[in-house]
Amino acid sequence: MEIFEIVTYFVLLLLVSTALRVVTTSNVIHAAISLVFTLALTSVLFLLLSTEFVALVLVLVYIGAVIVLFLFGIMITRAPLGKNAELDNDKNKKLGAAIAGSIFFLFSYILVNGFDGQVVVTSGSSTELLGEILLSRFVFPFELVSFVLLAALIGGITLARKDEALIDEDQV
Amino acid sequence: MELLTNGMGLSVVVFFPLISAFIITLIPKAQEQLIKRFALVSSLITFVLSAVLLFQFDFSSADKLQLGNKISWIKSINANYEIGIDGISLPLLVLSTFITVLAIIYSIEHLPEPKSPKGFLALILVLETGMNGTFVALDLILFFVFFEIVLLPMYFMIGIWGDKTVRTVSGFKNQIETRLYASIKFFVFTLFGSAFMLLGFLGLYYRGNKTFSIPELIELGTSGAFTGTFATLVFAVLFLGFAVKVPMWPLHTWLPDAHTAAPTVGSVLLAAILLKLGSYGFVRIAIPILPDQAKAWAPAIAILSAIGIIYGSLACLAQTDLKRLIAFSSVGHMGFVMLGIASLTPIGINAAMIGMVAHGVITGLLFFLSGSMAHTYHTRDMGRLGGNMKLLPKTGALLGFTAMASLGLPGLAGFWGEFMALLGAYNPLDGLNITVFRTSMVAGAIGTVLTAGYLLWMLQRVNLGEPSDEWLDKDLHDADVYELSAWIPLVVLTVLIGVFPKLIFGATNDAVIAMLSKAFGG
Amino acid sequence: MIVQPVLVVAAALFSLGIYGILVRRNAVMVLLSIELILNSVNINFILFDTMLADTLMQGQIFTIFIITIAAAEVGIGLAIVLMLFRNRQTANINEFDLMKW
Amino acid sequence: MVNFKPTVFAEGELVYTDGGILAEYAWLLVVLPFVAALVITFTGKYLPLKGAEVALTTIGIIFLYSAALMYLHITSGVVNEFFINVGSIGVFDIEFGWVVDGLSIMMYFVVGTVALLVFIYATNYMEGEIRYTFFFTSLTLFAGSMLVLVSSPTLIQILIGWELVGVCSYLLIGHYWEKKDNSSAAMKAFITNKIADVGLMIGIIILALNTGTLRISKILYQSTHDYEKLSTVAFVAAILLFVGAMGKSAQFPLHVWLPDAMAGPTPVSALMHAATMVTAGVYLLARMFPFYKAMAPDALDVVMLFGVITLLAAGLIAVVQDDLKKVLAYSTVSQLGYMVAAIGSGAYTAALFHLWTHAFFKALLFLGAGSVIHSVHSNSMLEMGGLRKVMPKTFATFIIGTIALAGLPPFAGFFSKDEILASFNHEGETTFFFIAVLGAFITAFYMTRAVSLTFLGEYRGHGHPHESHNLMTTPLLTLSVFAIASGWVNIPGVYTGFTDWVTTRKNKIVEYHPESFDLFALSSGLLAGLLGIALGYYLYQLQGSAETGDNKIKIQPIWSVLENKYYLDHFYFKFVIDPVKINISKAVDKFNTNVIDRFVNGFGQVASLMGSVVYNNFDQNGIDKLLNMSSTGTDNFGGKVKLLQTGKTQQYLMLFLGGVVTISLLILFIT
Repeated sequence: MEIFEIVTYFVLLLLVSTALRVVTTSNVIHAAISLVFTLALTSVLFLLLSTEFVALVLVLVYIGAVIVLFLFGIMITRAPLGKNAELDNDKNKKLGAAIAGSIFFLFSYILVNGFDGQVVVTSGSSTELLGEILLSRFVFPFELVSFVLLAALIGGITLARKDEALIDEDQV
Repeated sequence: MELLTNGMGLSVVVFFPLISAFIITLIPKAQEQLIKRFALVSSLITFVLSAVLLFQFDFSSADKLQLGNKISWIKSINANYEIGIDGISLPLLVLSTFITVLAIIYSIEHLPEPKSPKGFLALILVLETGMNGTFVALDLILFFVFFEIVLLPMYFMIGIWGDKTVRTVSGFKNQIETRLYASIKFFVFTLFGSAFMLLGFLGLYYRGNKTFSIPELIELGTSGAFTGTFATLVFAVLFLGFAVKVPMWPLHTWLPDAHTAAPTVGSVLLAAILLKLGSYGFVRIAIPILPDQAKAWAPAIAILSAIGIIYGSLACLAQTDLKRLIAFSSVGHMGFVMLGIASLTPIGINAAMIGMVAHGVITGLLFFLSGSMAHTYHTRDMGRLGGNMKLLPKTGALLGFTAMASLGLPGLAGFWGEFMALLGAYNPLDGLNITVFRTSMVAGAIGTVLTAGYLLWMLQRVNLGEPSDEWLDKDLHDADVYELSAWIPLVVLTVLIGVFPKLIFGATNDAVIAMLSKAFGG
Repeated sequence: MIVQPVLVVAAALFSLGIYGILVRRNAVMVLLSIELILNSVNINFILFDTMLADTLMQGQIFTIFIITIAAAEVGIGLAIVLMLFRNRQTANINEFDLMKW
Repeated sequence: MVNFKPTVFAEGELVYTDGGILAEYAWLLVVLPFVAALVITFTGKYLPLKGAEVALTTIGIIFLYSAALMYLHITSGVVNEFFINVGSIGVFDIEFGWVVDGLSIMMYFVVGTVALLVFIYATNYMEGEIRYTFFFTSLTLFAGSMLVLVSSPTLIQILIGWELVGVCSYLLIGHYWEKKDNSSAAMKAFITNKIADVGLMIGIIILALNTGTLRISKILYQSTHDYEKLSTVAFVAAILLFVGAMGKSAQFPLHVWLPDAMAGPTPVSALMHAATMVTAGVYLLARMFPFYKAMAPDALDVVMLFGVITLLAAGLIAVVQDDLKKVLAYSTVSQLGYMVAAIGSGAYTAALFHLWTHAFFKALLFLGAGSVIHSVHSNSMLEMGGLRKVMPKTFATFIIGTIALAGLPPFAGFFSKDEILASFNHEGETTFFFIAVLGAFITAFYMTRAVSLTFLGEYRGHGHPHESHNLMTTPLLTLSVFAIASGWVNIPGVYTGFTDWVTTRKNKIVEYHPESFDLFALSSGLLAGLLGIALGYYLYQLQGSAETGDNKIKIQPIWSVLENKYYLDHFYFKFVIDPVKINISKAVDKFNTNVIDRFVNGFGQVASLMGSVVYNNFDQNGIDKLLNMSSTGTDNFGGKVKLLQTGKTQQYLMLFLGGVVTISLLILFIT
């Protein structure tokens, strides 16, 4: 067993445990922080698979932007910081766990059976190629996505914006 | 001009009203003025276009189908979008677009209750599509479609905007609202006829080389493709379908009810154009395709027409309801038309053609007037009316004029139809029973006296005399500018056709002669 | 490198996301769980891309798009949550039951 | 320069001219009145004389034009006809046009002259009356329609003019339509004429179809050249045409409308009885005379029979009338009987000559009667009397008219009546001759009676009569000149210009022309006239007074029969009009609603009954029950299922995923 593989398994283990923490912790902030770790570990995994560009994007977009958004969201919605027993819906817990477990079982079963003995051979950096493809073959979806983002931006602003009158009332 | 002659022009004349009706439905209900203006403009455009076609039409070959086209429509049954006009359909087509314009002009200020210009005007335009389409269709299926399209708007017009009074109907225990009874009777009666007609069309289709094309079927029919019991049956069902629409005695009873109940514009269009669909069907389809059968049935048609003339006139004498009287007069006048058709001679059928146009113009005007009067007086009971000349001088004068035209005064349009029909009936096609036709002719001539009788009596009861006290303190409005502008053109047309019948004969004569010589040889 | 463990981890991430969606009361937490699901999908895409050595690198490109869309989704989602919160003074999705019969 | 000089033609034995430009523009005669009527209708109310000036101008032009034509005709004999095709139908050409020949020019002149004088008269007579403008519109139309009729070169135009005249008479007779009697009289006139028109119409149809043309001159040509197709139907056609003529020219038994037509204003009566309308029938017979003579001599006998019956029957009724206008009306009917009988006897010129003179003196009499009525405000002669003192001009002219009508020389009526009697005598119709003489006697008698009751004796009325305005007396004076002198244009042996005028036609007229006076006819006619006058004068002046005169001749039951006009109106109303108008039409209407409609409704009922059977038994208890059950089931089930609808998204998702997982597991491990 090479060091590379040990690192990989370690990363995977950490990945699962941080993810588990995301959905089980009763502290909102902890959940968010755990997600940061999950993503960071995913990014590491991507690096291990030698897709450094995507890994970087993940870090930049997710950790840099999305998580910040989440934290803002958490704060604005005045979620109780610190431990909160009411964060989970206890009635759903068992059934949810069962379903989630079944899905996990289902997926793992199929995937493990389907990819028995397959290996990945990493082939070094491919960022340059990726850039070329992205801006040639996939340039149209790329542009399209930028519009989606713009729309989301405008939509988000519109939705979240407070009415002027309401602001005044709040201040009073 | 190329566009006009290759069928496009005709198609536009037919479908432009339909498109306009559709656009009207898109205009918000609140914008009544816009709706009215739009409907008027689109009907005017249609009319102008039909007038343009009139100039495009080559009168020197009026016996040929012109300005038409043939496009494959429903391939699986070999039904084509085949259209075209000749001298027979041209006057009726122009009449149809013309009357529609007038109907819309009248409707601008005189909508029947419940006022809803959107629906009403859209229905008129849909109706126009049906009418124009029937006159240009040269394919049996197309013809049938247009023939039936006409029913629906008229049904709604009578059913929604019709007379709301409640009346008893013989044979029924409960009292019924007039408009409901009339609209259902109209719809079911005509549908009954046209259902049989469709059967006839299908019969022709299967016997006649699987074609619905009228010109092709005429070729087949005149070369003797349809004979025997089959042909008799087909003619019988075609007769049923067209005779209901004309209407011929004894299939006429939907007419008085429908006319009485219909709103003014509805009865105008009904009288002016819809009735012509039936008689047009005889001339365009039944006779040329099945000439031998037509010959066999002609005496029966003549007798029924003669009965219709006398019967309609006598029934008129018994009426106390103004609109009902005029409705029954239609039975009589269409009797003359059918008598002319039954003679199967150029004279008779030309008489029928001019009779159709004249009846459309004159009876249309009569219904305009009586409808307007019913609206002003809130009654159609002639016992209560009287002294109309004093109360509404303009309407009264026009009513007098129109009644004179209707009773067949020479020099006005109505005369030619009556006189020429009698002329045709005196000497019918060779081989027809002369006694029957001459008897019918005498009956028709007596009918003209009765016609004069009931119309003059109507004038005496409605127009003349001193007005009764109940009207004296009422504020009655004489014809306004909208009404006059809808009526005066009809008056002018009545005089023009009366003085110069070539307006109609010029178009029809060649076509009728060609049709008959093809059907009966020589 | 054997692919099976990675795939299992991705499946686990997915299931955990589902669990989070089903169990969490706070709407923000639900959105958080959705990110987990997206992430598991990303892992799969990258893995298969590398494994198949796709010349067009469609796996990576898809991942990039997913990340972008996810960012958009989060933006909108949070905005919606914010609106809801503003109107109802809570982010508890159990209380958003307007569609009840 | 316009060339008025006509070209001379010779066709067979006839030599005539084409009339030149005057004939070419003769259509103006027909068209002008209609234009004028339009102008009056739309501008009349705003004109200073309320439209009368337009009417007068028009009729003045027509008079001048007809006079010019007359002059041209007298000097050089005009025969021409013009056609305008207004449409072809089958092989038939429908043509309008105008004919300029002796007969029509004579009629133009009569219509023009009488109409002009009547119009002048009417401007004053109708002053202040209701619908003054409309009156002149209709009067102009009336004259115009008559011109359409007499100018007609085709049968179809004759029919058109024929009915237009009828309509105009309807408008004029019913002028005071506020009263029901008047509108009824108008209706009666129209319908009676319409009945007769049926005859004319069918007659025209028969002629047209058997000759293949509507042109009169062609038909006449064919009939004088033994056209075979025509000979078989000639009698029927001739009789039918005569039926039409009977209606317009008020021959027994279709004369009933004419006396009732007195409901109209007096100028109308004058115009109608003198120049227009009633002369139409005679004109038609005259126009078709060659046809009658050549193809249907038997029909001529029928014509004569009816003419003679009419002249006697109407004359007798005139004796018992108290209404001045009705006396004149029946007198007209009687005189028309003379004309028709004359045609029937084959005396074409005599009939037209009588038409010519009668037009003038009857117009004179009517206008005189109108003058009297205008001043007395009553039609009844019982309320008149002694008017000779207050109305000298009217009296003088009325006397002239009376003498002309009674047939004393040298007044107009003498010559024309004498010519008729002479032709009866010549044809050997002895019975009819004597009846005609008797008619002359009766005519003289009732006219004397009328004059006595009106002008002689003492005034019996209540108002203050006065002489009429100059506008009314001037036409009277003018007409008296005609009433005296119009007979001098055809004095046998002296000057027979009239014969030449009216026989100058495209088709040759074959008839008897008296070369000199028939002394037997002349003396018996003159004697009858003198006797009539003498008897009248004796009964109403010498023996008694105007008041008591009637009692002497009241012989029952003849008097009652005459007063009730032979019960003809009763008969028509009881056996024809009322049954049709009330019983038959009601029966038809009942038949319509109770039989046909019931049948139709019965269909509807049967359909609805079947429908209800199907509906109640099969549909409601069968299919519908099933359907209803399924719907209640659904309802119950839904009521339970809806509880799942908690609105909680997580729960939905849970259920959804649970389902997905279950199904996936099942697929994975069971299949």
